Order: sequence, then C-alpha cells, then structure tokens
Amino acid sequence: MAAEPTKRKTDIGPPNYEKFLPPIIKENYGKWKYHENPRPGVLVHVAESGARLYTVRAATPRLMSIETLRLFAAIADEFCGGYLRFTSRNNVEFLLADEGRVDPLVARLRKEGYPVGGTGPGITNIVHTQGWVHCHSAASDASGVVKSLMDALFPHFERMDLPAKVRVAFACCLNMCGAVHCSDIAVLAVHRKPPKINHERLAKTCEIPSTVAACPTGAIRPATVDGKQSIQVIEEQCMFCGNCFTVCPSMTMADPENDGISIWVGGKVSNARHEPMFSKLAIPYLPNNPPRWPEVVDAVKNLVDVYARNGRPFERMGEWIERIGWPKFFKLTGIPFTKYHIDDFRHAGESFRRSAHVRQTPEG
Amino acid sequence: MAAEPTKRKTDIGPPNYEKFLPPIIKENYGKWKYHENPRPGVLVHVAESGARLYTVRAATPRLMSIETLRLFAAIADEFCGGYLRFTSRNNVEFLLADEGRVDPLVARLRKEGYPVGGTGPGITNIVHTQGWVHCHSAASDASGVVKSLMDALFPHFERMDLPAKVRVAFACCLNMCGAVHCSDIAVLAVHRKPPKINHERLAKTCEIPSTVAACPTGAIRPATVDGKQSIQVIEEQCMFCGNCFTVCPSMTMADPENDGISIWVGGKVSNARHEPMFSKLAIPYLPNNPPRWPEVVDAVKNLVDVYARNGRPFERMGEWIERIGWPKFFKLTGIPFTKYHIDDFRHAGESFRRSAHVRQTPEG
Amino acid sequence: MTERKTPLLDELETGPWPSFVREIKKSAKSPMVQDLLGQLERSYQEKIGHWKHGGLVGVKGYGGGVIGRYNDLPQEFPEVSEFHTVRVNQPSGWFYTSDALRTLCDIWGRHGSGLTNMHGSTGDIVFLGAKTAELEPIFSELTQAGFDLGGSGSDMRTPSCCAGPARCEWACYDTMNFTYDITQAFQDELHRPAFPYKFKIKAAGCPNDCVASVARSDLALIGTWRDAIQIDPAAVRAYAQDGKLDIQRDVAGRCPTQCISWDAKAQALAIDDENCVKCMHCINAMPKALSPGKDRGATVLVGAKAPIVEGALLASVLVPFVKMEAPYDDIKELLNAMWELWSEHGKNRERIGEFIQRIGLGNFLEQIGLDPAPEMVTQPRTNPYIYYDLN
Amino acid sequence: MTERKTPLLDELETGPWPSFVREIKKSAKSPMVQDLLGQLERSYQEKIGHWKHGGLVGVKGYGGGVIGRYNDLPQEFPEVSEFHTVRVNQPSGWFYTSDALRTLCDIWGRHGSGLTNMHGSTGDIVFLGAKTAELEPIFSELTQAGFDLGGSGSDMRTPSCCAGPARCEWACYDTMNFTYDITQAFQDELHRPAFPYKFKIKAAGCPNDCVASVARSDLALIGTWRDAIQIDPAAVRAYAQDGKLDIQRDVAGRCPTQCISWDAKAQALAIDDENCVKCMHCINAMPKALSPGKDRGATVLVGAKAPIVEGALLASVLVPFVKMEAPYDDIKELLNAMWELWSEHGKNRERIGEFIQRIGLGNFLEQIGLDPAPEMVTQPRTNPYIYYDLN
Ligand code: SRM
Ligand code: SRM
Ligand code: SRM
Ligand code: SRM
Ligand code: SF4
Ligand code: SF4
Ligand code: SF4
Ligand code: SF4
Ligand code: SF4
Ligand code: SF4
Ligand code: SF4
Ligand code: SF4
Repeated sequence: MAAEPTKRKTDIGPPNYEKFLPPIIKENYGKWKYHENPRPGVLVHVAESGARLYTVRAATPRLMSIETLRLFAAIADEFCGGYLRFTSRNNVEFLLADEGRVDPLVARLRKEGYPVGGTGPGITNIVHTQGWVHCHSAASDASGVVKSLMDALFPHFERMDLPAKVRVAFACCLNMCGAVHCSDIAVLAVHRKPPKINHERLAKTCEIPSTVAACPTGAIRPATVDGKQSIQVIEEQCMFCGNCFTVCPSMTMADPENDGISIWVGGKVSNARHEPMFSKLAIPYLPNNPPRWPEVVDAVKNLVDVYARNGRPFERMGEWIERIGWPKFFKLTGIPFTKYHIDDFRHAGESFRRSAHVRQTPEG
Repeated sequence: MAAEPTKRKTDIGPPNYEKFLPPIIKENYGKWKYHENPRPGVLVHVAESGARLYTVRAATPRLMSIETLRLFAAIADEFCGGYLRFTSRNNVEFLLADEGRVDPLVARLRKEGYPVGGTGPGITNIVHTQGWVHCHSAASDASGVVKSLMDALFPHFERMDLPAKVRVAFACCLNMCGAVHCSDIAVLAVHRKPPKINHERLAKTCEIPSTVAACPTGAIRPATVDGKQSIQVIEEQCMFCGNCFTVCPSMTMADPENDGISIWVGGKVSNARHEPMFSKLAIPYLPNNPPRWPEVVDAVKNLVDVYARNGRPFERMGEWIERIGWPKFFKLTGIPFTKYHIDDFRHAGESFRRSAHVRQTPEG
Repeated sequence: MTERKTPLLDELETGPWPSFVREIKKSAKSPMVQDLLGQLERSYQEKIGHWKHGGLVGVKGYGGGVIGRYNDLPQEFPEVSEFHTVRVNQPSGWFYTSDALRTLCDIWGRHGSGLTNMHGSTGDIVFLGAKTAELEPIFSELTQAGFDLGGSGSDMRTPSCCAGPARCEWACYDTMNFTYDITQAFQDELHRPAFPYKFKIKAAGCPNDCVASVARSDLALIGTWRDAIQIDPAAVRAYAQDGKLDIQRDVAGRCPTQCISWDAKAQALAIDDENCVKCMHCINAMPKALSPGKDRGATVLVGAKAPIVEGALLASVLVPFVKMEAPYDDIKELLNAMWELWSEHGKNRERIGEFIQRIGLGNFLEQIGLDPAPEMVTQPRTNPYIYYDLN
Repeated sequence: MTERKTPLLDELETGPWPSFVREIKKSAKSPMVQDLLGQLERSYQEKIGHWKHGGLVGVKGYGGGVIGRYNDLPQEFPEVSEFHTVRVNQPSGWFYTSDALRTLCDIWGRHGSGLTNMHGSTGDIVFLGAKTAELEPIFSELTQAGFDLGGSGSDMRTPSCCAGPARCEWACYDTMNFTYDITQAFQDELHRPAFPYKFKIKAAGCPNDCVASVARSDLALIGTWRDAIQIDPAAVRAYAQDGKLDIQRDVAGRCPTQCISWDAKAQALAIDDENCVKCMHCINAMPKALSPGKDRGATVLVGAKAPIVEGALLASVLVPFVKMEAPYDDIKELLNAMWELWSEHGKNRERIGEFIQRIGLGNFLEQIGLDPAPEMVTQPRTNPYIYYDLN
C-alpha cells in the first residue's frame, strides 16, 4: 500500500507534457519540415535539422487492461527509450529515432496482437463509447459492434487502399459521446419506443420541470397519475431521443426487441477541400444481433466497397456522394429511400431541394 | 353606355390566348429553333420552318393610363397587325414578321417616350408594387423610387453592358408583393417602429386571437387596456414586419421619420448555373427622401458599378459575390458590416460560418 | 375643377424612363385622378401613405377579384375615398390584340379612374381605382367582352406563365395551354376563397423560369427533360470558330456539375447527361448549338412564398418529372389532393409551404399519396430525431 | 471464485482486431471484473444493459471527475453494484513515458478493476470501475504521482489537443503548451461545475483538425495563417516529375476556391492567396513542396455539440484570426467574458452554441465586446426581420 499523503493536494492539473517528450522531439519541437508515410502505420517526420522521427502506430481496443498498458510500457522501453503516445482515435504510437528498430517493433506488435496500420487513405480505429460495458443509456453495446466491424474492415487498416480516409464512429445512444455526427460512416444505436414511466419512483427521483424541459419536441407534460405528481408523454410527439431518461432515471428507454442500430454517412471534420459536414441518414434501422451484429457489419462493408469502387483520389465519402448525387448513392448501395430519410425536425425545410436542379432518370 | 347584359355571366375565366396570337406564331407554335438578340430590345426567333419573328421590347412605367394603352394599340396596328404582349417584368413587346418595320418601330417608340431595350446582360424593368399610390401598408412609394432608379440605371437598359442580367425589384413593405426576395438587387421599404395601437377601435375592428397569431416573434399578447379588450406589444420582441397591421387596421406602422429603405443583393430565380438564391442584406437602412431618393439611387448605382467592374461573363451578382466572398464584397462596395447583417430569426444558425474556411486578411 | 399643384411629383416627369406621373396626368380629366394626384403629392410632402383598410367589397357571388381601398382624408380628397382595385384575369402569356386592349380601355374608361397596371405582380390586369357602385357594371361589361376577374384573398390566385411555345425555342411543355386549362378548370377555387390562405400557380417552360415561379408560386411547374441535351456539332464548331465565346471557361467551366467536356482541338463538346441537372446554362450560352432533350415534361415544385409569417420560402421539388399533356389530369389530381389536406389541417393564413414544414414533408407525401424520392432533398436528414413508426 | 461462462463474449476473442474481451479477461483475477463479465454476457443474451443512474459520487472538494455507476442486478453481480468511472486528466497530446504509464497502472491496480479506456472521447484517461470507498485513495495517490482528475458535469471539461508542434510540421501554434496552460489556468472551472452545462475546449494545430474540435468542442482553436502559403518550387517540380500525383486534377482541381493555377509546362504552381481559405488540401497533397505561411495563429470557433437538445451543431467562427502566444491572455479574457454571460443568462443544460442561437450572435458579440465581421457568416441575413435599434 502506498504511504498516505501528508497533505491533501488538489487542483494541480495534469503533469507537464514536456516530461514525456523524447529527446528527438524536444530538440526539433516546432521545427518539423515534412513527413512521409512509407508504409501503413509508419510515419517519418523529418525536421529542419535533418533529424528523422519514426512513428509506429498500432491498433488498440481502447478498453484495455493495465496488463496491456504494462506490455506497451515494456515494449516502449525495449524499442524507443520508453516513449509512446496515444492518438485522438485511440491507437497507440511508439516514437523512435532509430530507423533500424522499426521493422522489429512492427513485428513484435503484430505478434502481441496489436497490429500496425491506420495511417493514410484507409480505415483507422473506430471512435466509440461505453455501451453495455458501462453506460445506463446504451441502446446497444459499443465494444462488440466495434470489434465486429474492425474484424471485417481490417484489410483497410493494414492497407492504404481507399480513395481517402474513412472515419468510422460508433455511439450507443443519441447523446453521441463518440461524436459520430461528423463521420464518413456513423453507426448509431437507437431506441424506438417511448420511455416507460415508473410513476411510483418518478416524483422521488426526478425534478418534474427539468424533465419536461428536457424534451426537444415538447412531448412531456406534467400530470398527476393515481394521486401522484408525475408526467405524461404524448407518444406521437416522442422521437425516442432518451434525453428525458438522462435527466430522469424513472423514464427508461431500453427495449430488447426494438432497440437497434442506424447508419449515417458522408460526414467529415477536416477543412480539407470541403467544409466540415454532418453525417446523413443512410439506413434508419438494423437489429441488435450480438455477439457479432452481422447485419450491421454487412451494411458497413457494402458502403465501404461501393465507395472504394466509385470514389476518386482525395475524395472523402461525403464529397463523393455530393459529386454523384444522393439518388445515385441510394441506387449504387441498394439502400431504399424512405420517409425517415426526409428531415422533419427544426430546420427540416433547409434540406428540401429548392430548385429544378434534378438529375433526371431517363424513361425505362 | 354599354347595353345591360341580358343574363349575368360568371366563371367564364380569361379569354383563350389563341385569339391573340399573330399568324406567324400560330404557324410556328412550339417549333422555334433558336433566337438571336441582334441589338438591345430586339429579339429574333427563328422557327424550324425558317420563319423569323421579330420582337421589339419597350419600357413601360407599369402604372399606365388607358390613353397609353390606346397608343400602344394604335402602334401595334400600324406596325404589326395589332399584335403585342406584355412581359413578366411589365415591358411591352411588339411582335413583327417583317424585319423592315423594326427600325421605324424602334424610332417611333423612342419618340413616344417608351424607349426600347431591356434584353440580354443589362438591366430591365424593375418589378414593383403599389406604394403610396394605392396601398395602406407602404413604408415608401414604389413608382417614385422605381422612376428615380431607372433614370439613373437607364444606360444599362439601352445597352447590354453588364456581366449578366441584373434583376432589380422593389417592394414597399415586408409583404414583398414585388417578390423582391430573390433579386440581384432588392429595394425594400421598411418600418422601424412598433405598431401604434388604437385601443379605442381595436376591439371593434380586429379579431384578437388572429392578431396575436399574426406575430412571427410572438410579441403580441392579449391585454385589457383601460377596461377595453385589446392587445399589448412587447416592444423588444417586435421587428416591425407589419403583419399585425395586415390583419388588424388598428395597429398602424407608418412613421414619416423612421420609415425608409433597405437594400438586398445577390438573389436569383433562374436555375442557370447556380440554384436560385435569396437576396441578402447589404444596407439595413436609407432614409425616405422623395421625390428622388438620392441616397437610394447612389447606393444602387454603386452596387451596379462595382459589380460591372468585377463580375465575369455570365456571372450573376450573387455568383460573383460567392466567388470573391462577402468580406471582399463589403470592402469593394464600402458598405459597413453591422450586427444587423447577422441573421437572428428562426434558422439563423444555418448562416454561421461553421468551418475554418476563412479568407484571412494579411496583417497591416 | 381646379388643376392640382404637384411640385414634388412634377420633378418625376423628367428623365429618360417613362414617367408614371405623366401617366397619371394623362388621365387627369377624371376627378378621381385629380384627387389621387393631390393625395399622392401630400404623401410625398409628408412621407406617409393615406390609404386604409376598409370593408370588403366585391361583385355578387365572388369572394375575390377586388381589393377594397379607402383613404384617410375623405374631406380633402372625396373622389378617392373609395378607390378599389379590380383584378382582371390576363390571357396566357399576356398576349393581346389591339382590339382586345381597346375593349378593356373602353370599359375602364367608362367606369373607373382610367389608370391601370399592366400587369400586377401576380399577373392580372389591374384596374386601379374604382368606386363601389361601379364594380357590378364593370364586371358585367367585362364578362360580356369575354373577360373575367382574377383572384384575391384566400383563393387560388390567377395563374400565369411565360410565353413558352408561343415565342421561345426552349419551352419543354405548353405553358400557355396549361395555364388556360388550369384556370378554366378551377374557376370556383379562383373566385370563391375557401383555402386557409392564398394559393399561386406559375408555369415556366424551362429552368430559366422567366415567371419566377420558384420564388413566387405555391405550385411551380418548371419545364425540363429526361434524355440527352441535343447537340448540333456543326453549330458547336461555328461558335468555336467565331471565337466570341470562351467555351472552356464560360460554358464547360460554369456547368454546375462539371459534366461538360470540351475538346478544343476537335472543337467537340460532350455532355455527361446522367449528371446534368438541367440548369440551362450551356443551352443559354449556345442557343444555336444546344437544345433541351426530346423527352420533355416538367418538374413540379411546391411552397414558394414571401416572408410573412415564418419567413420566405423557395419552392421545393414535389414531383421530379411529369409529362405535361392536356388535360393535365395528374396535375389536377395532385392539386385536389393537396388542397383537400391543406384545407382540412392548415391553420388560418398558413401557406402550403409553411404547412408542409409544420407537418413534415414525409407525412405530407404519405397523405397525398406520393412516394418519397431522394430528388426531393439536397441530402437526407442529419439529426437523429426519427419518428420510427412501429405500429 | 468460479470462472464465469461467457459463450457469447468468447466469440469476440477471435479475429484480427485486438479483442476487448481478451482485455477484460486479462484483468479477470479481479472479482469486480468477474462480475462485469457475467453482467456483460447477460446483456449480450438479453440485448439490454444493466447499469443505472445513482447518487452522485466524487472526491472531496471536487464536483467533477467521477461518473457514478450502479447496476440493477446487485444480487447476481454484487462486485459491480458500484462501478464508477474515474476521469484522469491526460497529458497534452497523450504523450507518456513507460514509467508514467506504470505509475498509473500501479495506482489503478491497487484500487480498481484494472480496466481502462486509453482514452475517453473527451480525452481523459478513463479508469473504468471503482467502488465509492476507493475514490479518495485513488485521488490522493494520483495527486501524489502528479496527476489530477478531469472534468464531468456542468464544468469546463478536460481540454485536449493534437500532437501539434511535437510531431507535426503543420502546427500553426503550440497546441500542447496552450492546452497545458489553459488547463492549469482554469482548474477551478474544471473541478467545480458552475456553468449551465458542460464546456469543452479542443486545440487543433491546423485546419485538418485532428482532434475534431469543430464538431466536438464548445471552443475550438484551429491553427491557420494570414500570409502566403510557402512554396518550394524545386520540390514542386519533383512532384511533377515523379508523376504519382496529378497536380492539375487532384491538387488545383480540388481547391475549394479554385485559387491554384498549375502551369504544366513550367511545372510551376501559383496560388492566389487572397482567395485561399486555408483548407490545407494542397499542402496535405504536397507536404514536401507546400507549407502554411509564416504569419501563423488560430481561428477561434464556438459552439459545437452533439444533438441533445436542439440538434447537433458544428462550431462557428468567433474570431477569424488570433495570434496564439503564451500566456494566451486574449483567449482567457474571451473565455471569461463568454462564461460570465452564459452563466448569467444560459438556461440549465443549454450549451453555449444553443445559447448563442437563442439570444442571437449579434447580441452575443455585443455583450462580450467583439465587433461583427463578415467572416463569421456564410452570408448576411436573407430575412427582413431586423430588430432595428433606434434608441
Ligand atoms: C495522430 C493524429 C493526431 C493526434 O494527435 O492524435 C493525426 C495525425 C496526422 N494527421 Fe490527422 N491525425 C489524427 C486524427 C485526425 C482526425 C480526427 C478524427 O479522425 O477523429 C482528422 C479529421 C477527420 C475528418 O475529417 O473526419 C484528421 C484529418 C487529417 C487530414 C485531413 C484528411 C482529409 O482529406 O479530410 C490530414 C491530411 C491528410 O491526411 O493528408 C491529416 C494528416 C495527419 C498527419 C499526416 C499530420 C502530420 O503531418 O503528422 C498525421 C498522420 C496522418 C495519418 O494518420 O495518416 N489528418 N486526422 C490522429 C490519428 C488518429 C488515428 O489514430 O488514426
Ligand atoms: C419575355 C420574358 C418572358 C415572358 O414571357 O414575359 C423573357 C424572355 C426571355 N428570356 Fe427570360 N424572360 C423574362 C423574364 C425572366 C425572368 C423573370 C424575372 O426577371 O422576374 C428570369 C429569372 C431572373 C432571375 O434569375 O432572377 C429570366 C431568366 C432568363 C435566363 C437566365 C439568366 C441567367 O443567367 O440567370 C435566360 C437565359 C439567358 O438570358 O441567356 C432567359 C432567356 C430568355 C429568352 C432569351 C428566351 C427566348 O429564347 O426567348 C427571352 C429573351 C431574353 C432577354 O430578354 O434577354 N431568361 N427571364 C421575360 C422578360 C422580362 C423583361 O421584360 O425583361
Ligand atoms: C397588387 C399587388 C402588387 C402590385 O402592385 O402588383 C399586390 C398588392 C397587395 N398585396 Fe400582395 N400583391 C401582389 C402580388 C404579390 C406577390 C407577387 C406574386 O404574386 O408573384 C407576393 C409575393 C409572393 C407570395 O404570394 O408570397 C405578394 C405577397 C403579399 C403578402 C404576403 C404573403 C405571404 O405569404 O408572405 C400579403 C399579405 C397578406 O396576404 O395578407 C399581400 C397583400 C397585399 C395587399 C392585398 C395588402 C393588404 O394587406 O391588403 C395589397 C393590396 C395593394 C393595393 O392596395 O392594391 N401580398 N403579393 C400584386 C397583385 C396584383 C395581381 O393580382 O397581379
Ligand atoms: C466516457 C465518455 C464516452 C467514452 O466512452 O469515451 C462519455 C460518457 C458519458 N457521457 Fe458523454 N461521454 C464522453 C464524451 C462525450 C462526447 C465526445 C467529446 O467530448 O468529444 C460527446 C459529444 C460532444 C459534446 O459534448 O456535445 C458527449 C456527449 C454527451 C451528451 C450530450 C451532450 C449534448 O449537449 O448533446 C450527454 C448527455 C448529458 O450531458 O446529459 C453525455 C453524457 C454522458 C454520460 C455521463 C451518460 C449520462 O447521462 O450520465 C456517459 C457516462 C458513461 C459511463 O457510464 O461512463 N455525453 N460525451 C466520454 C468522456 C470520456 C472522457 O472524459 O474522455
Ligand atoms: S453514447 Fe449514450 S450510451 Fe453511449 S456512453 Fe454516451 S451516453 Fe452512454
Ligand atoms: S425520448 Fe426524447 S422525445 Fe421522447 S419523451 Fe423523452 S425526451 Fe421527449
Ligand atoms: S408590398 Fe406591402 S405596401 Fe407594397 S403593395 Fe404589397 S402589401 Fe402593399
Ligand atoms: S410588427 Fe410584426 S413583429 Fe411587431 S408586433 Fe406586429 S407582427 Fe409582431
Ligand atoms: S422560361 Fe424558358 S421557355 Fe419560358 S420564356 Fe423563359 S426561357 Fe423560354
Ligand atoms: S444544362 Fe447545366 S448542368 Fe446540364 S450540362 Fe448544361 S450547364 Fe451542365
Ligand atoms: S491538426 Fe494539423 S497540426 Fe495537428 S496533427 Fe493534425 S495536421 Fe498536424
Ligand atoms: S489551402 Fe486549400 S484553399 Fe488554400 S490554396 Fe490550398 S487547396 Fe486552395
């Protein structure tokens, strides 16, 4: 057991990053000239000084045991003086000054089950969330869907064989902790039934005004149910967002039969070429089918395959769809266009085609 | 006096247009091959049959005495068998089969004070409304502003000397009967003070619920004012649209000191190249200064001149501005950008720049 | 009767553009017009109008066609204390013969101010300034002469159209005939307001939209085609040789979908028609070489309007393509279905474009029996607030 | 303690992608993890989660940093009846030494499940599964080791940034230092929730935005430059000769403002920098030949968020360009001004992006003392509903 601290420390903030930077980075900090991506998962950053920094990027499941972190630490000690980092998409990166150690490191990581890749025009780690592993709000599991998807998409992690980066993200409810809303392919778990209200507990557990205010569509009204102060939900006005549940535990959304997964496409974050874009609805619903969600995996693979065949170099999925038009997208992917695809929230009208610019379908 | 009709006719609808078509049109109806625009105001439509229809387009003030209509009729009889038409922008067009009559007709029209022009990349008649001549809702006069503007813009009516068509429209209140909302240059008269309420008459003249409902921003509340059923206006919520006045005569908007004119740019209707666009705010307010509104005339001339110097062939004003960007537009025109230019109605957020795509201004 | 002094208005008689003041004075023998001049000069002095609302007026059996107008200075200007507008339904494409014009002038000269608008913004012939007592006589003489009133109030407004096949090589359907047919077919809807609000129809023969239908009509019919743009290679070469037009920069370069390729050496132009959005630009630029395809019809759009109440709207695609053949039954069925739904569920003064946004385009389509199509939107929804329907 | 049977989860141990199930099992000596496996298998069978809300938990004096978690099957899985998340503030850019990592593992091994997320979506080190009693010990050992908690609840959330100058040639400011500095400067705002809702800050060194700041942060700082893109003509020629890249089609042709001209003969590239919107594409495509200008700083954007409540928002431009120099006083003043206004007038659970839309960007700017600039919008307003202020 660690000795109890003499005085309780607070508000010290994170450690200063400088302590964690390898010498080659300290020396060339802010003085990088260009980079190369000689092979998937390996980056070389060349400094004005001529110094060359090698980065080896390996996959992680994000949910990791401390045993794995100790393993990474040991590998870092063995190959690169103990210096490593994680990426904004939860991969791990080892930082080497010595080119000769790159191949052995790549081999070692693969052997340990943490394959190297994820750079360039391909598919990297899936930003995701807690799911059934830890969150009360989840309409599906996160880790399981991600594992199933990455097993299927794995060739694109190890190869840079797509027109451009394809960013895939997963969120297990509309809170979108994975910030899936601007991804090339967003996998979003959804509820499809109004909240079940526990009128017994509601008054005790929930603040009624804030519960009413939580509803984006105003579907919640205060009500007295058999004597008790409670609320009622106008079911036709409910679009199952679950925001009421977030503020009021006595309104549960989860429903084994009807929860499932929706798929969204064509979002992006970078400013490269096209401005950042939201993802748009491609498939309104697929069933929850653990442990491997085959319907979801097939749907995502289909999207990636169609894009791979039709996209042009540098063209992100959303840019490709804008070029060919949405009617063609639905035709190529074989996805039916339904009333669910037409926006009907606040700014719906902004998405209507307000011109005669129509790609016409020749007769027959 | 006309003899009283024997039986009262109703629901007969408009006369059949066929009675009014000249023989050359009847013969080549729907069989036109191409057209030319040999000179401003003169069009030649060539039919598959080889027939050539000459159109001579002359300016009208739209507000016309029957004496003028009789004059047009006489001219039509003299030059083209009595066949003429009016355009969707209120010009008059004479339809000739005989090329030889074109020049004399042009000369005659000019002599009568109805100059020929308005075709091609230039400025044609200004779509406008009633103003003080006939409407209760007007924040300015229509005919006077239009006359003052067209006198100043006249060279562009007689010459085809602009990058593309410049459609100018005028409306005397936010009802926008001129449908100015999609014009290259929209001149829109505005009120800037909340309605003055006549509580005496209100209950008698207005239906209170529909008056409350008329307000786009919910600024109107029912209220009892010294005993009488009436309404009250939350002035901070009023943006002076005048819709309440439209449904309730006892809420008057007109205000000699504060009424005036706003100027909007970059709208278009055609699908050519860019999809149709709304006009955007350029100048929030200029004073009402009859009889010739010099401030308004100067502002519009400035817009046309800057566009004439900077636009490229086929580029409508809105397309030009999109190419150079709004910051440059405000710089070139010398118009200050104010908080009024930033939308704050329903879908305001849709107009925010949601990316880092910024044309930066180099230091100094 | 003394000539009115109008120093301010007189300043508007000069200048190259035809003067509305001169027009008014041309009719100044009418006492009504004398008072109009006086009241207008007063407005120019005071910077304020002098018209006001007043009781509804009209002709027997019609709810629309006349706009009641009264002034607030009846003592000073008694002759315009009643100064109503009569809207007369124009012929398709605003074509006239001199005789027809004179007939209208005769009627209006006998019964009104003699001032007109040719035409009103909706398209009607506008008789400006009639007294209440004259309305019935005007109406009966008009109908005798074969004319009828146009729309006003919450009715179907007077439809209008571009010259189309009468005077334009690009007309993809018969705008003139369609407009005449539809106006005749819906006379009751035109004369007897029974909708939540006004409903306007405009017919444009091609996507140039010379009647601004996309901005100004609740139902816009914009001519278009489904097959390939017709190219005359010889004429293309002629443009290239003549050299006034930079085909690469100004034609291919301005195609919104970049679906034109220009081979400068071969002086040949190729179009990827699958990606052509029928914008008309290349055809506009090279009218002798290019023209719309042969399989023609119209795109039907719905819901354009000015700002009041919820903000201005452009029309949006309702039917990507429809053949436009008389008697236009599909359009008439569509109109009846929309009107029925809107009349039942629309709020007072809610235009159909606002109504659709309130109930949702998806629901609207379902109600009127149209299938959703991706052509109706610029993109599918981005927000996850989906009303899944599990029943 | 009996090994749990997890047939469904076991199926997720196969396949090329590293398996979270194997990770969980690596820590399975912990009884908590045994029960976690059991409960998770149960969820896989039943297709439903078994976690629920519960009383707030945390460490003394802090309002944030811990997410309370309880299960609804305490009888079956007592060891995870309390299974809280501890958010530990990561170092800038997620850089570590092996020693630092081991220290974290030691602490977490002693007091929790031994399961982590490296990292959470906001950027924190996430310790997954602690009992209430362990929270204080974890905290004191972390602080002894030089680590502190991250944010949760209605506070400033843990800021994060891209590797920036540490590992990228395109960093236009020091994202690592800025993030460290701002996190230290606002410790109170981070640990003691006092805002209407959460407030996230993300720092990206250039417009590629490798931390998705434009989509995921209430305040996004995106590196950019004001002067000309730096061009190395020799390197440009090298790309042309090497021939793998079609410079006309894939570089110039994809420039969003078409401000690049490529002279294939001279193998020279020219940029009209006045119209460059700093999108990074050409630089991304030719990293050896092009680089951002020398006069560097950041564009400040505000208001990104996920859908709840009013719909998702991307961040929008608040300051078109700001120099980013320590101690970043202007950014700190801006933050204080925004927080003050938002804290006073924001509704409960109203993100600042929603707040700005509710009160109007123009008013917001006025309140925090910034001048309106056309760079903040894609276009000026189109609706005429202007709140003229004549007082
Ligand atoms: C390591 C990391 C930043 C970090 O501090 O962690 C990073 C590093 C680099 N990014 Fe990134 N990006 C990283 C996340 C992102 C993100 C954020 C995200 O995905 O959530 C984006 C925005 C994605 C989007 O637009 O949706 C991102 C958009 C880019 C782009 C723009 C790509 C495009 O065309 O849109 C570039 C430029 C390029 O790829 O040529 C870029 C380029 C780069 C470069 C080449 C920058 C450099 O010179 O070092 C780095 C290697 C690229 C590569 O992986 O192929 N990076 N990059 C992140 C690695 C994530 C991972 O493990 O795979
Ligand atoms: C006569 C008229 C239709 C009618 O039935 O009355 C008409 C007639 C023609 N229009 Fe139009 N347009 C007429 C109003 C319009 C309108 C409506 C409006 O302005 O309110 C528009 C939409 C304007 C807008 O986009 O805001 C319109 C947008 C066009 C365009 C597209 C221009 C563009 O590049 O955006 C063309 C194509 C062209 O000019 O090359 C066009 C082309 C033509 C052609 C060449 C068609 C033809 O082959 O006959 C006709 C002569 C053009 C000219 O005047 O230069 N017409 N044209 C209208 C004349 C109005 C006037 O008196 O000046
Ligand atoms: C006469 C005319 C203007 C003109 O000088 O040409 C006109 C005149 C009036 N319009 Fe209009 N509108 C006229 C075309 C339009 C147009 C343009 C169009 O139809 O293409 C519009 C915009 C398009 C649209 O419909 O949205 C238009 C949008 C309005 C509105 C706003 C409607 C809306 O939904 O935003 C009102 C207010 C209302 O309906 O209560 C309005 C109301 C009025 C009233 C009746 C004022 C009132 O509140 O009673 C005006 C009577 C003026 C008078 O004293 O004669 N007028 N009005 C046009 C009809 C002549 C004709 O029949 O040909
Ligand atoms: C742990 C984490 C997901 C993960 O697996 O990484 C997470 C987990 C939760 N988020 Fe989140 N959010 C996490 C990053 C995000 C992000 C992404 C980001 O920060 O870049 C977003 C979208 C961006 C944004 O902030 O808008 C996000 C948007 C939300 C929302 C919706 C907020 C909104 O305004 O739309 C909620 C609902 C709420 O705040 O009540 C939420 C609420 C929650 C709660 C606290 C659920 C709840 O109602 O109590 C989750 C606790 C799960 C658990 O049991 O541990 N979480 N949350 C992320 C924080 C880890 C970390 O600190 O690093
Ligand atoms: S997305 Fe929803 S379910 Fe998933 S972690 Fe976030 S709040 Fe929980
Ligand atoms: S789930 Fe969403 S829409 Fe339905 S009641 Fe709850 S908050 Fe309202
Ligand atoms: S725009 Fe307004 S003032 Fe002008 S005619 Fe129409 S309603 Fe009357
Ligand atoms: S003028 Fe417009 S905003 Fe003001 S009270 Fe009347 S309806 Fe409301
Ligand atoms: S809309 Fe088309 S068809 Fe009609 S006149 Fe204009 S160009 Fe010709
Ligand atoms: S009509 Fe328009 S979209 Fe079609 S090819 Fe011509 S320019 Fe391109
Ligand atoms: S955001 Fe820009 S500076 Fe930061 S890592 Fe990505 S490319 Fe480099
Ligand atoms: S950075 Fe983007 S906008 Fe600027 S020149 Fe390069 S490609 Fe064009």
